[in-house]
Amino acid sequence: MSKEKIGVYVCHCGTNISGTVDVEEVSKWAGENLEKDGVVVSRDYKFMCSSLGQELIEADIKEQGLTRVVVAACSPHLHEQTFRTAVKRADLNPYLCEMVSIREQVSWVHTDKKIATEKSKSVIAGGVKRVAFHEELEPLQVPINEATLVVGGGIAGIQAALEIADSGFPVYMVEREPSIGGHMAKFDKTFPTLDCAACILTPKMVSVGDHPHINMYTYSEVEKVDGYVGNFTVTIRKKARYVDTDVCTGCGICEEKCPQKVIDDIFEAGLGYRKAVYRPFPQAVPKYPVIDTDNCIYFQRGKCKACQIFCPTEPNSIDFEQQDEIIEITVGNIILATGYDLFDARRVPQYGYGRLANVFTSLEFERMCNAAGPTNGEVVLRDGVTTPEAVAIVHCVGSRDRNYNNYCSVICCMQSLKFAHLVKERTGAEVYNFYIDMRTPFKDYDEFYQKVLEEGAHFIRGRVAEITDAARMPGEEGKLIIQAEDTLIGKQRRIPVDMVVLSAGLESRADAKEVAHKFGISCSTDEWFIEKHPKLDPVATMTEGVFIAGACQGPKDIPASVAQGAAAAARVLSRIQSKELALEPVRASVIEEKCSGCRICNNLCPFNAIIFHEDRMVTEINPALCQGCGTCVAACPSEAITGTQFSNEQILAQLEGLLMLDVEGGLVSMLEPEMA
Amino acid sequence: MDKKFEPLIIGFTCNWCSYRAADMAGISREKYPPNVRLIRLMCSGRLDPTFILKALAGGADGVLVTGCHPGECHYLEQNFKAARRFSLLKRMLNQMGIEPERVKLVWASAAEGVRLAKEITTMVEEVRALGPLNWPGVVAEDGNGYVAHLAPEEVSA
Amino acid sequence: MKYGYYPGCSMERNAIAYHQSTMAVAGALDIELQEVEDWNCCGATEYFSLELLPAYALVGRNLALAANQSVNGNQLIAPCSACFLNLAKTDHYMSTSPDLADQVNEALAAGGLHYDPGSVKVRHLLDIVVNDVGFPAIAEKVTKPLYNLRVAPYYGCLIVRPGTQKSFDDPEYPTTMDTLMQTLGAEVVDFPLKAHCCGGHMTQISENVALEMIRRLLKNAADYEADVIVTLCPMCQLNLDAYQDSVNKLFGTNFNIPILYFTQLMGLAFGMRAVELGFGKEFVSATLALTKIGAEPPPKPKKKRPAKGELPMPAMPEEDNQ
Amino acid sequence: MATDPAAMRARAPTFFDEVVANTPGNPRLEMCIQCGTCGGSCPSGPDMDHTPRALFAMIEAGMKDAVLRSNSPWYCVSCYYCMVRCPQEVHITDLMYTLKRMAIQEGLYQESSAATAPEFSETFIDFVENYGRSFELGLATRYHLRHNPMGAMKMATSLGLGMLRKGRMELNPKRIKGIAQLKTILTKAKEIGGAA
Repeated sequence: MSKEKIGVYVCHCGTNISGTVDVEEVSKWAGENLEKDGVVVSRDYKFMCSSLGQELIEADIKEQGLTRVVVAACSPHLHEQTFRTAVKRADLNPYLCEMVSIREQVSWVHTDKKIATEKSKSVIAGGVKRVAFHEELEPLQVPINEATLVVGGGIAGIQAALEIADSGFPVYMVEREPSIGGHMAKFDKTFPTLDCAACILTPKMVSVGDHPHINMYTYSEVEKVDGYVGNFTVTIRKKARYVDTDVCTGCGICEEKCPQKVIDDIFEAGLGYRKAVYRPFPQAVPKYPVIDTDNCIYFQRGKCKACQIFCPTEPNSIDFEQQDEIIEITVGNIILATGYDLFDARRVPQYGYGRLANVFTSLEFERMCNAAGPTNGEVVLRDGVTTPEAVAIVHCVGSRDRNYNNYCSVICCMQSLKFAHLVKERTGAEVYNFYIDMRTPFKDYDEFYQKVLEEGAHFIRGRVAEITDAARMPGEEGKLIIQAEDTLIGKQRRIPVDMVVLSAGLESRADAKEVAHKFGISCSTDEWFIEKHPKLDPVATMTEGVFIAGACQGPKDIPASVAQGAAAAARVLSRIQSKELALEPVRASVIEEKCSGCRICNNLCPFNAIIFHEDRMVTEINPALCQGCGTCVAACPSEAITGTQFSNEQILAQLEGLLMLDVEGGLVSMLEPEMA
Repeated sequence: MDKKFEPLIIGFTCNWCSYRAADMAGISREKYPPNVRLIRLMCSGRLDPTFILKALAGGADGVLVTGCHPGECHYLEQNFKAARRFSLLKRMLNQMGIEPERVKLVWASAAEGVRLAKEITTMVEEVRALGPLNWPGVVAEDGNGYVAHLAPEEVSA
Repeated sequence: MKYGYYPGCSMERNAIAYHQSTMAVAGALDIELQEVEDWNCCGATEYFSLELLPAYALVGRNLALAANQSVNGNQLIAPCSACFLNLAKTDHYMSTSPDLADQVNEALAAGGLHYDPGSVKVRHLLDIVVNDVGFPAIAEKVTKPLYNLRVAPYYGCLIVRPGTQKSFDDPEYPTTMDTLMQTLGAEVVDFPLKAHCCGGHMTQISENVALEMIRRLLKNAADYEADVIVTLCPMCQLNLDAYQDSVNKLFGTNFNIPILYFTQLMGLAFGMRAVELGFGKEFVSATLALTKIGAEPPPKPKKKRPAKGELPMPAMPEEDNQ
Repeated sequence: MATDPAAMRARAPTFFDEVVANTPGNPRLEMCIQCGTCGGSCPSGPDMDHTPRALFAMIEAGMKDAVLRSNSPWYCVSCYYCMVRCPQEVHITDLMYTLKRMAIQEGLYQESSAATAPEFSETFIDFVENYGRSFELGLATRYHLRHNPMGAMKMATSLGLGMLRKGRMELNPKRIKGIAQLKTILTKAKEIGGAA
């Protein structure tokens, strides 16, 4: 007979649970059959999480003097906090409340009502037996370092950094490339408003560069992350620019004089050239160039030094001896905004990219349209002079395709519409859009579709089968032929054009998995970073203190990326302002009397929380470092280590409860095993 | 006709991946047999091998252990330790004549609700095919005899 | 190297040239081909259109016989793309759908045979040549390089598609035979339609439809000034060769492109005599084309500097790793 | 509940179900998103009365007659372009073979404009079943005499003679040793039936 007075509360969750589980029956059963386990009251209610439901619990605690509470409802990941707070309001320690999931783990995944009802009973029995062993706990308070690290200087990262810095807190921004700006800096126009990307982006880039509270590390990468929420230690490698940024004025003469021309695969998307010493683009922030040693004549062949010779500054800004710098910073929170890679269109041979000169990728086309780009904004063929008379725009390249990426890349439809408009505007050419489905949700997007229809672009509903220069009939010679089924008329069509633009999809960064591992977060199967909750917590991750924003979380356009950047910043700011963060009191500790000093646990902790006292020959655990995984608890042969909230007693008691009834609900016949 | 045997399976899940995978399965209404009942741990590293023995002793016909994919552990590397312990335990169970299919280790990330549901379904089928474990038969006469020759440090218990 | 060998019906007659040249080249490369004892037709593309199980059983018999011979890890070579596909496909579907496997085996049992899916590894002759023998070994054998001969490598469909077993070359833009031809010293022309369809049995069912497909291929090869089209499948060879005349009649064209087997050109480059290699069996004579073969390699076309304002081409993977 | 497998199994098999059931492996027909990659890729697409995509929509709609009367499956040259390009990995070529078989069973193919195709296949297989090998000359003459004497003339004259002169065509069929064995196997297979 248990000394505890336990209340059991079974939620209908509307019909979400009661649809498949006979909740009345379950709560009745708990009241009658779990009496000896201490259940004194058992109720069911339509919505336990509603204020009325919570008040029900509070009232019982007060009036019936409950000492423990079990709520059978949705996943604890959703409402554990809600019910703990309710319990707390009734002056019971919040950690004396246990939540068991009969929605995600029962009603939503099973169909047979009888069986689901029986399973719910066992799950509750488990909770009841477990809760008896709960102890009063206080949340762990960790101080939050005011500084924040933002990884990635694209639009999402820029937005996040500015939001935080503007409210007066320090920000470190780490960017891999020589300049911040990300993909957006490459674009000419932005949909649906067609305002110029540079005009709206560069002011933000400049304010990041000048901001008193932002410390910018460009051409740098995060090497290592130690510590945990509130107090991360981050190691950054600042790659050598071979340019002394203290003296360099960014005059650009070195770039002018450098004899080595290189195809720029990053900023110009391979469509244009840069020098071996270069600034990615005129408005680059910071304004300092870098020397690309793989292509620099001096670094490759030991002579040239043109940049140094012509550098006007005193002392000379070019420093061939410069080394990488390793910098260590401490921050309280981290925002990852590492963006996306463009799908490599060469992986779809039938579209001819790389073989057929006048097949371009979306990024190449963006650069082509950009007034500061390789063609000064002229839409021309690969020869650099000819204006196309007919242009095909191919949607869903590498997207919505099980051979490549199974997901929709979100931005391509609108981007393609933008391209259609730009082609019309700049060349008056015939434009053919080949699409599977037109996807133009969100404010003013479909209106933009309407606008492009008005402009007379052609829309053919059919995924392009192949793009070829193999002429089959007169009129096809010297053209690129798009072969596709026009599914709306059910006929195969061959349409000769001069130029093709492939709306290549968005992919997670090639090194996304590595980065995720470095920051202790996880990736989806497509290697996008996983948010804490797909709807309710889109910028947090399962790792406290690490947030995500922008396309690194999934394909996203500019407005969405900006919104997420701001959202992540808001989450971080609230943390910083509350100065402290309450953590789950899940920690391991050693009972010295029981510790035999066998040291089995000593090398198990990746957080170095386990210390061994040679003098007393006992092990001790530093609660500040312990993260509560419980590996040492499981390892200790003399049960000298215990873990709060996950003690052996609690787990074994729950196990016993779960095994009370068999699948059909009959009692599990068993010799009385040695349960806790 | 006799009705078909319904195995009882205990699943140990990691709070950061597989428990969330179970949530995900629910959210996306992935169906799987009701024969499995889950226990949440903070990490597969917390799994004390004796939990598995007690589950089997306590009437479970099989035990499913789940954790984060190698290299994705929320606590950096603890799932490797879990894996090592697990393989040890398996060998032991083998020696005691317990079919390997009854105890299974599965990695499932928070995103893999569908995968977890599939794994559960297959395991239930496999164990159903094996029939009841009925542990006490396997072990010594006295009620806790199994404890004696399985997990020495438990004798005191 | 020893392999099981499934010639297929065509090799005996209509593709006699392929047969002769294969034997000659195999000898030179010490590939030993042990023919499957008393093999039967694979059903081509016809049987699957009529009855499912008999079609699989028909192929199943061949697989069973091959497995019994157990040559070199049951590696079975098929020189004909259609045979290759039917053998590979049957093995694949027997492996992936057990009840099909059971039914096929039930049928085979009636003939005292049995086949365990997955036990025979079906491979196409080209796969063996480029992957098991390898280009270096082939280069060593070349005594009379095919300098100046402009070759359009034609793969057709069934060797690279559907790739039920992991295909050894790209299903859209295969390149292994291109490299093989370059190894022989020939000049490989870009041939965008290299993996398109020759019309298959359409010649029999709706001739004009087939002739149009054949015309496309011939035109494309002609547009790139190919001297010969080189194939690896009897059906492709037959359609492009035997129907070239009909194409010219129907479309008023005057294509005159010899259609050869890759093994024939290997033989030539190895210095073998044309007669041993089945030359002369083709309808469109190769004699004239072969006179083009020169003693000297053509001068390397030097990379022209991009014209003013010309935009750079994206680098292709193979260029990347140079 | 729609997600209840039992409930799904409950309803009577539709034409859609038949097609899937008669195709080996899992053809993933239900996954078609009507994108038209198949119709665009098909070398004989221009000659088909319905593109594969359209046929699949018609199957979904239960238009059994129209589907089995279509000439499309018979124009399929099984080049597998559609199958490797399909973004949903639908086994299109396999499905075309299934439709051919079903059309023959239902005797509906005569009406398709490629009516002679099945006869060709049958004549071809006839030789295979009786000799164990295909026999081009016999095939050509017998099939063409039955279906287009002109064609037969052509076979006999230009092409056929050419083939003979070049020594590329047998005059008499080859028969394999194990023909008896093969026949028993095939008879057994036929009696087990086409389902897989």
